[in-house]
Amino acid sequence: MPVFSFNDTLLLATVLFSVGLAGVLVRRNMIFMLMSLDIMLNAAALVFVGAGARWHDAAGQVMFLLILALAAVETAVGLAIILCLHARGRPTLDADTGNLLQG
Amino acid sequence: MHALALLAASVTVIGATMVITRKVAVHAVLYLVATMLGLAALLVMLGGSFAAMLEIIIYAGAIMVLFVFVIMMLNLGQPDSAREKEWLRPHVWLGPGVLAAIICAELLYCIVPLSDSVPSVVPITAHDVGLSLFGRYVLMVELASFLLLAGLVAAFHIGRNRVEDR
Amino acid sequence: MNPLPALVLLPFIGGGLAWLAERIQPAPSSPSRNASWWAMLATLIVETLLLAWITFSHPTSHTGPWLEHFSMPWVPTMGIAIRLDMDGLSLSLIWLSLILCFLCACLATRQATVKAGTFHFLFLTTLTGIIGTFLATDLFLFFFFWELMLVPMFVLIAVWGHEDRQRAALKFFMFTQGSGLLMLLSILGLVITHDRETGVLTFDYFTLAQTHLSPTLSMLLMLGFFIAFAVKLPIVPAHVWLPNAHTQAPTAASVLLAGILLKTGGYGMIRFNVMLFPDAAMYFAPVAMGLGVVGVLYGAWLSCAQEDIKRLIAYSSISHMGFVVLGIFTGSRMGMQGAIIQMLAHGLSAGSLFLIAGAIQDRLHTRDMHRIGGLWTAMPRLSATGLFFAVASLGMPGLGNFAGEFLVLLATWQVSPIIATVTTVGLVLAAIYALRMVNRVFLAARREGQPPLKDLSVPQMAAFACAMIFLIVLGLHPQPFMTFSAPSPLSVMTTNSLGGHVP
Amino acid sequence: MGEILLPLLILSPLAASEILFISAGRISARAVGTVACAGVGLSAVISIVLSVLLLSGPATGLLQATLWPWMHIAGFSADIAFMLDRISMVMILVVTIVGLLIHIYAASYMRDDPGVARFFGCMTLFVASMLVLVLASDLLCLFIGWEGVGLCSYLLIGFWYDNPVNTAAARKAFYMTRMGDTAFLCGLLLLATAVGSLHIDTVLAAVTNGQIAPSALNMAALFILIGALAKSAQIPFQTWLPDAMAGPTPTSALIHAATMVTAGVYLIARLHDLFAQAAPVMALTAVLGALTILMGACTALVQSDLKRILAWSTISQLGYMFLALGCGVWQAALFHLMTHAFFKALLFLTAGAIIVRTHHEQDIFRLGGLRHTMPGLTAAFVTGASALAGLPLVTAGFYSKEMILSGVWPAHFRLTHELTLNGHFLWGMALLGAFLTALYIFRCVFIVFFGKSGTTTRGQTSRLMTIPLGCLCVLSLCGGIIEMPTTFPPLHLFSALLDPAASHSHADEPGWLVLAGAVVPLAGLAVAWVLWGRPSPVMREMPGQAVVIRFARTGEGIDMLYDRLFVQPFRFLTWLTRHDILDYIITGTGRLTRTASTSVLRARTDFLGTLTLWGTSGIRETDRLLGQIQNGRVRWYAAWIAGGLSAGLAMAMLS
Repeated sequence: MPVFSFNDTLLLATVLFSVGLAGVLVRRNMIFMLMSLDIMLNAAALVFVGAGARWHDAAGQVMFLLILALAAVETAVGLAIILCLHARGRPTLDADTGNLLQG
Repeated sequence: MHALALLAASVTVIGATMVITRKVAVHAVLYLVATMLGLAALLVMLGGSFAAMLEIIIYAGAIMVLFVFVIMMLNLGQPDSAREKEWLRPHVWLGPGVLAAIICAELLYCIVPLSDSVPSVVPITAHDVGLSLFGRYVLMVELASFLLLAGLVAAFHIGRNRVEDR
Repeated sequence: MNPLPALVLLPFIGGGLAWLAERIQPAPSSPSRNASWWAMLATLIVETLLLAWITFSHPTSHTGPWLEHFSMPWVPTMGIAIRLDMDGLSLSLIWLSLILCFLCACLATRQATVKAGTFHFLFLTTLTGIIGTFLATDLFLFFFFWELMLVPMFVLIAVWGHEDRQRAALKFFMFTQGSGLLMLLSILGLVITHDRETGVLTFDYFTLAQTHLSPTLSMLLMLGFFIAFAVKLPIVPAHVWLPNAHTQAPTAASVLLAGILLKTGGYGMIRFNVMLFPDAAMYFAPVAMGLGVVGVLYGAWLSCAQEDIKRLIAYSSISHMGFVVLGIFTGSRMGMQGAIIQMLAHGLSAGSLFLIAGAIQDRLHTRDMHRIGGLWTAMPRLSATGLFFAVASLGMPGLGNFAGEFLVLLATWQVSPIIATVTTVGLVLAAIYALRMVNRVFLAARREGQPPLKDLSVPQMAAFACAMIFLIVLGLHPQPFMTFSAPSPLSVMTTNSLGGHVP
Repeated sequence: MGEILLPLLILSPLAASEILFISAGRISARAVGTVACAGVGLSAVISIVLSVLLLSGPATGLLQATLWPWMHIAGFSADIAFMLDRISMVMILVVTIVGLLIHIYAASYMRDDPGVARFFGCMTLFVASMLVLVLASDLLCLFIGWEGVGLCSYLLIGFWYDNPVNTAAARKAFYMTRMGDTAFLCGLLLLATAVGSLHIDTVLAAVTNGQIAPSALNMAALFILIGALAKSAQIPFQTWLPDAMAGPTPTSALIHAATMVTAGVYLIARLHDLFAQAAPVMALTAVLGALTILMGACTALVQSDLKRILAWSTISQLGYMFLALGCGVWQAALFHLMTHAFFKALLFLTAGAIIVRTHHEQDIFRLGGLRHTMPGLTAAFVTGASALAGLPLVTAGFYSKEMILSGVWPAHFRLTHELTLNGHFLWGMALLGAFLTALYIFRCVFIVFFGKSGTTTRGQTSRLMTIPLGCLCVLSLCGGIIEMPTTFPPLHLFSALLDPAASHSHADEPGWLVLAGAVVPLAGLAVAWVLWGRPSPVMREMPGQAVVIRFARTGEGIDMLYDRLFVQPFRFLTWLTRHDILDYIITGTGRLTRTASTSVLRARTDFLGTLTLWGTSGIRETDRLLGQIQNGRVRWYAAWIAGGLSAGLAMAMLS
């Protein structure tokens, strides 16, 4: 019996994904949103590696690698935006104030 | 399911929930690092040792450190955590919580029929990953490099504006 | 060089010359030295010589089915060829057109002083269209000339007409054009059925005549043709455009319209209705004869109460054309020949009446019979000619109209005596409107305050005289015309088309 | 020989008329007169030569001349062909000789009229078409003459076209005769379809050998009878002749007395074989003839216009001829036709002379006592009147009327199996007619010539006018002796002349018939003398008060009846429909569709207006709602994305 079956991986990834989602929806502070976003990304990465293991294909890990790159870039840009907002006199980092694109 | 696997899984899940519930940003970041380490352990168990190592080095090492730097730069003090408390009223959790629960239930409902008898997990070594990385997915690597370059430029550009305004 | 295409194209080229002549020598001092008029006259003379050569190069005694033939591929892929065939019927109708054109040239076109060049050009283009219609035996070419005939006439009426010309010209154009399209549908229907049946895509009249059509389809196609010709040869419900077009058209145009354009309808009915769909035509005959009788009576009835001379003559020509329809659809050769004689005679008499009405209008600037009053004392020659042609139009035996009408009545009597007796009532009405006009315009007390009037000059009188002689000869000695202008039976045509044609 | 003379006979008046028409304005009145008289004179000479030629030949001989084929098509053939036999010989003699005399008379009568060339052109054309009518051996060719004569009568009646009354009378004459002609044409059509050709002898041969069905025969005879009745102004069509007096007097003399009106009689006489087979039509002819005699005589009795009296008397004399034709004695009809032509032409010409000399006064009551100023004319008029009345032994009228009366007596008709019409009844009516004729003509004589003198007269009748009158007097006096009634010395030249084959079987006829025929005119003369002739006449003044007389004067009101019954409604209806109804309908529909389309357009726009109103408000509403969703908060967007994800998964789960 393998150590950690594919079924469990999926189960864990779903839980992680929902937790990350909840975090994004609840928290109004941008930093916390970014962190929750990273959790969701990791959940997805987990599934990829699980699938790669399940079907003996290196592609899973290749995809994991790309998700890493993506996460890195996303965090970098996100933080840059946060810093810029903070500098512009938005101390509260409230996601709801930035609503100039209102329809 | 092996005890070690259970342990790692539980560490990951508890870490994740703590991240989204903490009021102080630094605590949240540290919990996030813990979840990632748990995750790395899980990856090793899944046979993706190369992936685990990457997770630890890049994700936990580099990205989380970036987070810490930024949080320190923002100098979030007491009033921020008080505000966070005010924002996290219990009723706030209700809407997104329900939505997340629904999605989790639906996903679970969909996933159960998918997984079937699991053959033995043969670990996929870095050698295989390297071959496929630069075999079939050589183009993806190039694209990834473009992505990184774009991100670099964007970050630099946003950062630079801050100086002029002074 | 085969004379037929020359016959068709000559008027067109002549028209161009006339137009050029007008350009070169614009405002002539007096109409007689009008260069474009001389150009037109020259074209007409050359055309007549050509026609005479064709007529006398074939001994008229034998009624050879097809005197002349000319065929040149035009759109080979569609099977459209410029096929021109001349038989007795088309030859006699072309002679009629030329005689009327000469009459017009001598008597009517002199007054068209403004832009005379274009006037003559349009006049001769209409003539081309007419001659083309009489000769074309390729259905596409026939439709082409059918429409070609229409446009210059529309312009003639619209530009040189009288007070309400735009509306009349438009009405004329709409009626004839609309019905022409129906004919186009029938032509295409015929061609397609033929193509589907024999695999040969051709518009040639002779081969198309052999397609085996189901009765309903042949009736439908025949109706398409019939409606187009019914509008042109005004049959009562579709005659509405004629009186307006005539009253507003300039003299030359209305002579052309009454003299020849109505005959193209009759010619088409003989050639493309009765001979192309013989069984459908016979099946449709009672309805057509009914329409004919209605036309005779309705036209005569209305012309009894008209105050405008041209409108009166227009309605009378509707009545005469009713006889033509009657004759064509009796089915017997006698009826057909009666219809042809009637067409020739009506062309001459109605054309001349219109010329006289035009002459009166040029002198008195009115067409209203009340304001004209008696002209005999002032213009005895004009009035005498008018009297002669009015008497001819009421069907005086010994003149052309009576010969045609008698044959038509005889043929109708053999079909059904009741229709014939009802039609003779039309003769009485004809007498009423003709003499009413004579006693209102010619033989009446001279109206005081009438300007001094100039009577017809000798050359004009000569022109009218030869028209009179033609009518008398047609009335007293129609035999040569009858044998000569019998439409060639279809069966004979097809043998010819297969075995190569008489050179 | 006949081949050339026959066409020449017709050609000479035709040529004369062409010359006159062409040289209308240029030659003098005298030259016009001479050309016309020359033309007709030449034809008179030719006709005499031809008659001599014909009489010298075999009894049933005839001269044929086929000029050219007119119409030869399958099933019908007609050609311009002329023939001269004994019947047409009589007719051409009458036409040409009487015509010549009238032309000579007219040469001086019309000399000072501006349109004299047109007048003589029409007159010579008339003579030519009459000759065509008489000589035609093909019924279609006869029809040419028939209509030609109608046209010339129209032109001549409406000669003085300045007065609209004349032209109206001319048109009326032409319309009435034209109706008869169309009926005649229908008869021709029927015969042509039945027989295939209209040659008179082929038609008669077909009739005798029974090729035509009896019903068709009766119908054809009826059509031809209607044509003849219209042309000869008999009962149903008589109203046009009195109005035709509007034309110049020579016209009335030639056309409305001698030749045209007798064309119908000639036609029926020519086709007597056909009519013999159609018994009902013969009976109809006889009855109509008799009725016309009486009606004409009564109306003439009360007329006050000299020429109208003569017109009505012509109608009644024609009634005699039709009566004779109806009873089958067509020879008597032709004989009466000839004598009637002579004395009626004489009466008309003298009346013309009188009118000219009395400043165009035509009312007999104003004319009185002319015997002193115009003895010659009085003598001529009296001879004419006595010939018309048929005074015994002396005048030609007596012999011809006697022949008719003796012919009518034995006739009897089997109309239906039990109703037979006996000749005696018709004979009685004819006798009464003779009495009335004598009465009205001598009334006219006594009022005009005897009694106190009325108007002043001027001038002297020129010699050119008196010569024709003299000849006509001679002819009307001794024209009749060539045919004696039976009881007199058996001298039957005329009937022998016509068709020697017909044997006369009048032997059983009672002797007193001829006596009655002689006594009746004398009685009429006596009554007329009593009423109007005596110095203190009984009815000298205008007897017009009585309603009956006024009613009778207008020709039994038939003219008014026709006018109100046919002419007024016709004129009103044509006026009503002068604008083409169909034109209105079609252009109307055009206008209708235009208005309909505009109204539909307007309706549509209104409808659309309300529609858009709702639409816009609805849209604005939804727009506002949607606007709220896009409140710019990122988290709300994320929430919506999650909502969408959950909905998608739900779908996946359920399906």
